[in-house]
Amino acid sequence: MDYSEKVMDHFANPRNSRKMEDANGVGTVGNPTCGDLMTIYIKVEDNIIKDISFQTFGCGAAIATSSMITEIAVGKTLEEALKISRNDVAEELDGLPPVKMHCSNLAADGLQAAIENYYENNQ
Amino acid sequence: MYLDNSATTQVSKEVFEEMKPYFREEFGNPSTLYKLGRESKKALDQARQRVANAINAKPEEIYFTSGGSESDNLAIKGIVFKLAKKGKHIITTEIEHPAVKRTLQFLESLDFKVTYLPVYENGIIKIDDLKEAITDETILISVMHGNNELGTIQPIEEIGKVAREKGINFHTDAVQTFGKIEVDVEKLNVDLLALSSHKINGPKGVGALYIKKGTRLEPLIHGGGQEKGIRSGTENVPGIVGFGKACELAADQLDEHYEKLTSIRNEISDKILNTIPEAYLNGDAEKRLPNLLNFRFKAIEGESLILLLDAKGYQASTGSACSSNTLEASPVLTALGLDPVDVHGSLRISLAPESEEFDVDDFVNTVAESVARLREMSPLWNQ
Amino acid sequence: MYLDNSATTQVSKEVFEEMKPYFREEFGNPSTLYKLGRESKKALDQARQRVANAINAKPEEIYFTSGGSESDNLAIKGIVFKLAKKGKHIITTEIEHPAVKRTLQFLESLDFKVTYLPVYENGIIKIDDLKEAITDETILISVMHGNNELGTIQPIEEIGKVAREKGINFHTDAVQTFGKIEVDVEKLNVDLLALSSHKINGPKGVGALYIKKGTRLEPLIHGGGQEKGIRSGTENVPGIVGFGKACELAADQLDEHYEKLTSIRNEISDKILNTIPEAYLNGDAEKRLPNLLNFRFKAIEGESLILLLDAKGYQASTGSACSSNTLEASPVLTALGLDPVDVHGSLRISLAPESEEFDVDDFVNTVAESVARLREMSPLWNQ
Ligand SMILES: Cc1ncc(COP(=O)(O)O)c(C=O)c1O
Ligand SMILES: Cc1ncc(COP(=O)(O)O)c(C=O)c1O
Ligand code: FES
Ligand code: FES
Repeated sequence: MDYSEKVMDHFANPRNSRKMEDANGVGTVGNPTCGDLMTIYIKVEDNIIKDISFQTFGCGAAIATSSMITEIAVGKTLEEALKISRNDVAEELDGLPPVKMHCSNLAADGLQAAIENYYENNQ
Repeated sequence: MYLDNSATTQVSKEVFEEMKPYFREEFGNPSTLYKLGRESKKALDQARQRVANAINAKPEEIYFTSGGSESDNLAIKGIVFKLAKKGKHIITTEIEHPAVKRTLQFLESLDFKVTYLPVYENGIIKIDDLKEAITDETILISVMHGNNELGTIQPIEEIGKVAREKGINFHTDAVQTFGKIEVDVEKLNVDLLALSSHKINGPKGVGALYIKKGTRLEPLIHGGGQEKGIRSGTENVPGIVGFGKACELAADQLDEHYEKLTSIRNEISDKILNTIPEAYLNGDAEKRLPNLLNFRFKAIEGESLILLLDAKGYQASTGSACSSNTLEASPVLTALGLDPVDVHGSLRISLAPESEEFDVDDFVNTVAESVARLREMSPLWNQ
Repeated sequence: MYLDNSATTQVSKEVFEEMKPYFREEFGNPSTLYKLGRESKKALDQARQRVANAINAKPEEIYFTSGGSESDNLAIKGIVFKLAKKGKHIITTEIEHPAVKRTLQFLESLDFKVTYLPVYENGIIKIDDLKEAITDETILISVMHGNNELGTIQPIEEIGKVAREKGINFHTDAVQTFGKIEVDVEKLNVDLLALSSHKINGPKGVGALYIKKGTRLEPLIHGGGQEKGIRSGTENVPGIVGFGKACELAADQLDEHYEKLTSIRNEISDKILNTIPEAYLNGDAEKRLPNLLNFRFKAIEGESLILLLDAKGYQASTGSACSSNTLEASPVLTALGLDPVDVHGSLRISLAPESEEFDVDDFVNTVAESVARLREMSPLWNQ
């Protein structure tokens, strides 16, 4: 797999990889049967993502995209965060091999699921 | 440290030296009449003799091809196109290499019937299943000798006996076993046997098919009539010369290598299984190649493990879907009845005789650390 | 002096140097994930680009094979197994290389119908014959670009136009033309085009098939899915790298070599036809490769001529039956309508760009003397 240096950096030194005990939004996407499962934890204050972390079972691209999306999303409002697309994630990583594009989907979907979970918790 | 010798090997120095003159000096076409051509022809004959010696065959039973995949295709399609009128049933296993499996799937699309024998959790077929599967329509049995992912070894001798009794052609893919354990076509009772050069420190792009005298095949590549009409195309003389040399070396050193490899393999296996929690060996622990181990680690994904190991200087492989271009998990591991999640957490390491020099403890520690790191990140690891 | 470059060529120094690192240093399997494997993958990509450039194709239209014969077999069987339900008729010529001819004969045994277009005395087909041969059942036209025995060149562009109009797949075997004259897949209007490395100073055991985007084929070698599933088997990385380099060199030097070769060829041809009585050129004098000449000399037999020339240091070939393993006279020369006796008296010489340094007069004298000597012994020579 020809991963960019940035992908390899985020894979080898993942940012914000931990379980968050006091998250107020948690989203899990993927299917371990297919080799991927991703949980995104967010802590929202005043409509802003104050803290974000992930846990991922998956390939190098899945781990790198999880790590990257936490960097992109932190400090954003929920509205802004919902607009992060898979292409944004891939672009920030200087691209992904074509077969791995779906892994960046996973990250964007995971964040969305976490935000939806936050909305559900705080209706 | 290269630990992926089941994928391919380095050409050995002796092999490369032997090949060299055939690129620019002895470059003649073996089919030509003059001296330059006759020298190439002689080189082919010598290589053929060396391959034959290594598997206890006669030189006229060795047919050179472009590799293991072509040999498998030639064996299977060759028999089937010759015997289609006699019957349309073929028996194989659930864990064949794609060169066999996809060939049979193609034949299914032409209305052949294929029985896939189960391999159970140890990765080995049962002779009774084979006996039950045979019908009057069966024209071919194709069962691999050693599996490329698991390293497990099938009971080829016994299968061969059953095939002989019933008068059914029997092909085995010995690409992974050749050079690792004894491969003797007489003892194995086979009619066809596939070999590949680049798995035994020979060059890529060369292989051979053993065809027992009297077995008739339709060619896969028709043309100028080389290889007694069974495999046309100008012969890859330097490649064949290199393959011949690699066979000679492999045969000469077989016992010595077997001892060495088995002892390192066992050391690695014991240490990994003892050091790492929830680590398991895939495939039978005894009936296996001396150079191949396949582990599974709970709650982690193989591609990321491979990448971490590569960063530490260890090259290995995995059966995880995420590591393949098709994003399909290893059908071989799936055939063992493993939980799909576990299939993704597999690690295959395959040793070469040179591997003896490497530091087993450092390797085991690196695997242990890498597995631990990935488990920390994994939502599936709750310990 | 080696004058049999249509049979095979010497690997050039630059090509061999480029291949060397891929035997022992960069020996990775291109399908693997770690750096060693990715380097091999890159080398394949570069070679693919070079082959594509040389024939004005896109790199994704180049599929590597083990040689010209495999490429021809893949093209023909690939189309036919895919389209058998659409029709069962194929059109070709009387003078195809055995890699095409025997493949079609095999298909005839499976109930396909094949029309063999005549080539007349100049060795070239007529477009009107082609047009007449096409039926609603026609699924493939296979006409070689340059003939390996005669050197004659077929009107591929025009054939391609007819094929396009009728929506029929069109394959050409460009093994002999590539590197000698322009081979541009766009201009030639072809869907499939076969190449071989060892005819252009590349290594033996490598070739390629150009497959125009959108053309669908059944693989010939099924397996691990290499070459986008069209040609499985671990890639012959050093061979492919060498082939890529050879393509680059051939393309760069095409015009220069064309000039040189044509002028030596014409000199040899004029001198032989003027010096030796009852000597004739086989095949069209104009529409021919710059490096190939095929003569016939009344009342002598080719194998003996070849042996005499070899003793004087000139390696060449003949279409005489006595020189072939099957004792069958050249079907290509027979297709020209030659008297069978004349077919036995043929001499093919094929030049390489290096040939320029050789002494044409000495060669012509040697041929003249040898022919004279054999005629003295011949009961057929009454002059
Ligand atoms: C068991 C087995 N069969 C066949 C093959 C195919 O051989 P090759 O790569 O030479 O085509 C391989 C290796 O890829 C293999 O491991
Ligand atoms: C016109 C033609 N086609 C096909 C081939 C076969 O190529 P290869 O020898 O690479 O299989 C040859 C040469 O042998 C040839 O001259
Ligand atoms: S998680 Fe399977 S390909 Fe990325
Ligand atoms: S004369 Fe001897 S083989 Fe033809």
